Amino acid sequence: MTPPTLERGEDFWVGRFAAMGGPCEVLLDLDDRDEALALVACAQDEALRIEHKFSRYRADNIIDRINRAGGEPVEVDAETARLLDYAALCHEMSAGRFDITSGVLRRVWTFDGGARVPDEAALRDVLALVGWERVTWRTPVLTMPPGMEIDLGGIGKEYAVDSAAALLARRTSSALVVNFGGDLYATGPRRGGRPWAIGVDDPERTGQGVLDRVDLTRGGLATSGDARRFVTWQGRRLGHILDPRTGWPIEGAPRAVTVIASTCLEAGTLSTLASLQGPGAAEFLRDSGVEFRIH
Amino acid sequence: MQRAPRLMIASLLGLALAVAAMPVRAADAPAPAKSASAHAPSFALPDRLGKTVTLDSLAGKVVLLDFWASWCVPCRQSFPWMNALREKYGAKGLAVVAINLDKDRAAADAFLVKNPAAFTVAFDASGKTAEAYRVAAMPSTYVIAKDGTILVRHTGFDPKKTSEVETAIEGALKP
Amino acid sequence: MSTRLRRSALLFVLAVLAVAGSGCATAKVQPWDRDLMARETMRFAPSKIESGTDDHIYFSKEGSVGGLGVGGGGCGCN
Amino acid sequence: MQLAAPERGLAARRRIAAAACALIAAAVPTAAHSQEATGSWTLDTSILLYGEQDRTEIFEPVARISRLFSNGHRLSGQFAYDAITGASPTGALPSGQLQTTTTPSGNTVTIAAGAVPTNEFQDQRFALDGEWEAPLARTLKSTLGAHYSSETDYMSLGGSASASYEIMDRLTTLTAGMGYNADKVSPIGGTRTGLSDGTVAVQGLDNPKNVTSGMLGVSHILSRRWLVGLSGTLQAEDGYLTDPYKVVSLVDSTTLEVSGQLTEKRPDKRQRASLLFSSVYHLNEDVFYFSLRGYSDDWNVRSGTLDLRLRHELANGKYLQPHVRYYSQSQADFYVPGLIAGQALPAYASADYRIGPLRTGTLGLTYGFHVKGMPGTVSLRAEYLRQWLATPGGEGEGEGGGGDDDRAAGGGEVRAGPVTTATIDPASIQSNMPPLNIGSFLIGYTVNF
Repeated sequence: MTPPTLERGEDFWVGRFAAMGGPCEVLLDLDDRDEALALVACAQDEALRIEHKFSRYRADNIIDRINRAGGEPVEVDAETARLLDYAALCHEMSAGRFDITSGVLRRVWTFDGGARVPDEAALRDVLALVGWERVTWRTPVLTMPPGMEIDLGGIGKEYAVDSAAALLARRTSSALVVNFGGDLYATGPRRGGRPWAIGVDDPERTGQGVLDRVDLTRGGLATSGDARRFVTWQGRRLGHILDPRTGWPIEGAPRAVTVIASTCLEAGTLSTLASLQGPGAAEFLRDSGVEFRIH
Repeated sequence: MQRAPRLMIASLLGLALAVAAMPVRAADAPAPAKSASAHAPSFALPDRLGKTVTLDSLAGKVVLLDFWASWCVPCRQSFPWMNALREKYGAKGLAVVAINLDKDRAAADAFLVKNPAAFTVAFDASGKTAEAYRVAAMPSTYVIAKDGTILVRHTGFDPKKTSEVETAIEGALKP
Repeated sequence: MSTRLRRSALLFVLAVLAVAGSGCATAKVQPWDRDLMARETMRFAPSKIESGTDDHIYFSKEGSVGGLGVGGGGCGCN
Repeated sequence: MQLAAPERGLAARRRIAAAACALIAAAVPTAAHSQEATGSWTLDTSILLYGEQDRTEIFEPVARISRLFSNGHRLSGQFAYDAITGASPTGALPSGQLQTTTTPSGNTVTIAAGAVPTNEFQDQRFALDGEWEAPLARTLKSTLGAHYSSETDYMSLGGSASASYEIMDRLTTLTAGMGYNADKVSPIGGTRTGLSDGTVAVQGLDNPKNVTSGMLGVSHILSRRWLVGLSGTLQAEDGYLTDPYKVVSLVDSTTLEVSGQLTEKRPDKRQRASLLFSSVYHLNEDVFYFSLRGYSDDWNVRSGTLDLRLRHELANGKYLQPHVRYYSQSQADFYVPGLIAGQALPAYASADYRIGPLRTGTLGLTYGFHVKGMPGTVSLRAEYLRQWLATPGGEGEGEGGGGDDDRAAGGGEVRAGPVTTATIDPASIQSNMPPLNIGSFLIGYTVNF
């Protein structure tokens, strides 16, 4: 595990490390270098712990045991149970649009900017393995029909942000921001009551341009969007956000939906649910009374 | 105007006596729930996720049942303790259920943001469940054995007196 | 103690016992019905500093004493 | 296949927020939260600006800090500083032509309302108070208090102890308390003998004044919205109770002119009793406060006080609180506006209007609000007090008050009437003190942290 790097910002420290499949940052509104380094290391440990435990790419974690159970019941630990409870709630509230079993659809879709779309038969076979309602979930035991797979990607990263932020907040009273690949949480305003200035990335030119700026004193911020993951078919641009009931991308979903809420997980869920509304995303967010940006 | 003060005092005493004359009903002292055989009254209440929590659905588990409200100061102090209990005994078959008795749900939600509850929270604005359990003070904590009998009934919250509840839980958890 | 004072003191004690005896005069107020009573405003003198200031003003401008508490400061203002 | 409509709006967001919060809380056993909840501090500060028309002005900042410990103990400390300037009435009658009116009791001498003689003075007062609340049992709580205050001519050292016991399922609370103050009065210019011309003064004398007080109270929760309470206090004062600077005018029986003055003299004991009925009623959001107090003492001062407040809640934490208070007091036995020169002197005499037939009316309004970005609540309170003396038999404003406009100029209203030099009954001399207008402005700031 490569140790995190530490850089001095204007009057705060920025710790960087790689995790969750992307760049991770922790901003710390304090002056002591050693304390900053210790806190960043703690955030890195938590990020890697959650990544190793819930990533579907690893062969030795709970997700892998569930996906290879072949229909046998699997007893899960308390943390996994809580995440599954949360996923169940999101599935129920989105009337099936938010579904952690929809990961298998990637077997037939590749969003590389090309023009390939799955044929009818292939899609029907994969759709037979999608649907949280097919799963029997009586905490703490999960029983899933063979061939189905769950993927906590839609929740895991935001959960890791909140969890790491909460751990650090217990060890320092200084304000800090935990940012894993754009999903972030600020524990409080910087010294003197100044907010943290958050730049919202331009989905078209990731890394090159900042499209918007959000001043955040406390709370979570998350963005969902398709940046470069889309296909063009019959002249239509189809983002990578799929409707698990039809297996097809949701038409007219915004390029990027950024939501600000009381936790990063809440912001992430709301931005995902909004994107799943396609063109209705803005109205959905307005109704729920959260601060948001749509590009 | 000499008479005014005497008049004032007389009317004051009259008022006090009037209050006293109101129908006097002996306060029904809470029935002692200490008797081991008392069976825990059942309930069916919504939890934070909108699902219904019932005592029967917890059959086979030892239940720590707590009654609380957002405006009750000792209740806030008991939340970290209940979090710890769930963490320590959750896997061993303890279910922690905290029944909120706030009349205003928003007040309860605001409380839960500041005082995270890593256990099941159910809502009973009518107070019927509390009445069934003869709750005499806030908070009140009950340890209910696997067969539904009330083992311990503890009123108020004193950080120094939590061991009594914990030993009851450990005893009840033994197979 | 002058007779007048003894008489009013006696009357007072009677009054206190009467109120205490009344106990739960109306419907019983359950512990979970205490949400309003728990509010800061539901006290005879919600702000100690304000009632202290008022006691001081009226003690120095009038000839009476007697509020909710005992003790407190004397001053050369009366 | 038409997809069911997903949940949306504020309710949906609340469910997600609650679920997310529960999930995170469970992940991180939050010792931080429990630690922050116990040690809670409260800071209460206020500044009083108090002014009487043509008389005393007081500037009084007060700060009170209190800490609630996890074991339920609460420790509080309060510091107050008073800067007092202005003039206090000496009690002497205004000089000027006498004027007579006839009343059923024979001739009455009413002294024209010239400018009331006052003493110019300046004073500073420091006051320290401590209080310690300790729960002895679940329904028994004790409170110990200590007080020290000092000003140029007065020192006060006192303590108090009280206990409150909850019965009837904690619906009824019985409170009992005791207080004792050992004060010292050290008059500027020495202690002058009472009812004398004031020339003989004993220097450097610290006259003791001991105050023992007892309180018994009961409060009862009648309903979810209604709290009532009855509280009685008995107070015994012993020692130097005279006001060292107040005098009583001497009226010449022939010329009916103010011909001199004597220092006042009050008894050295005072037994005082009061009974206070209080009621607090919670409407939907507003709270109505009502209190009625009866008082009597063995100087024959009797009084009744009515106090009404309504705390009206406005949007986001703001509130308005109008306040009305009426106080009516009968005069002490030995209260005399003036004495007839040459006649036998009574045992005690004082012309201090504050133990006279006094009325006080108070109108006040408080506005409380939060300042954006700053924790705590700010309150601004403006109150207008009006004090007047009720003449025996006649109610309402002082006889010769003659309205505010011309009062300050000393031109009291003069009524014609036969002037006789028959024996004048001392009791027929009335003070003609004009109504006193008092304004007070209190700025308060309270914060928990």
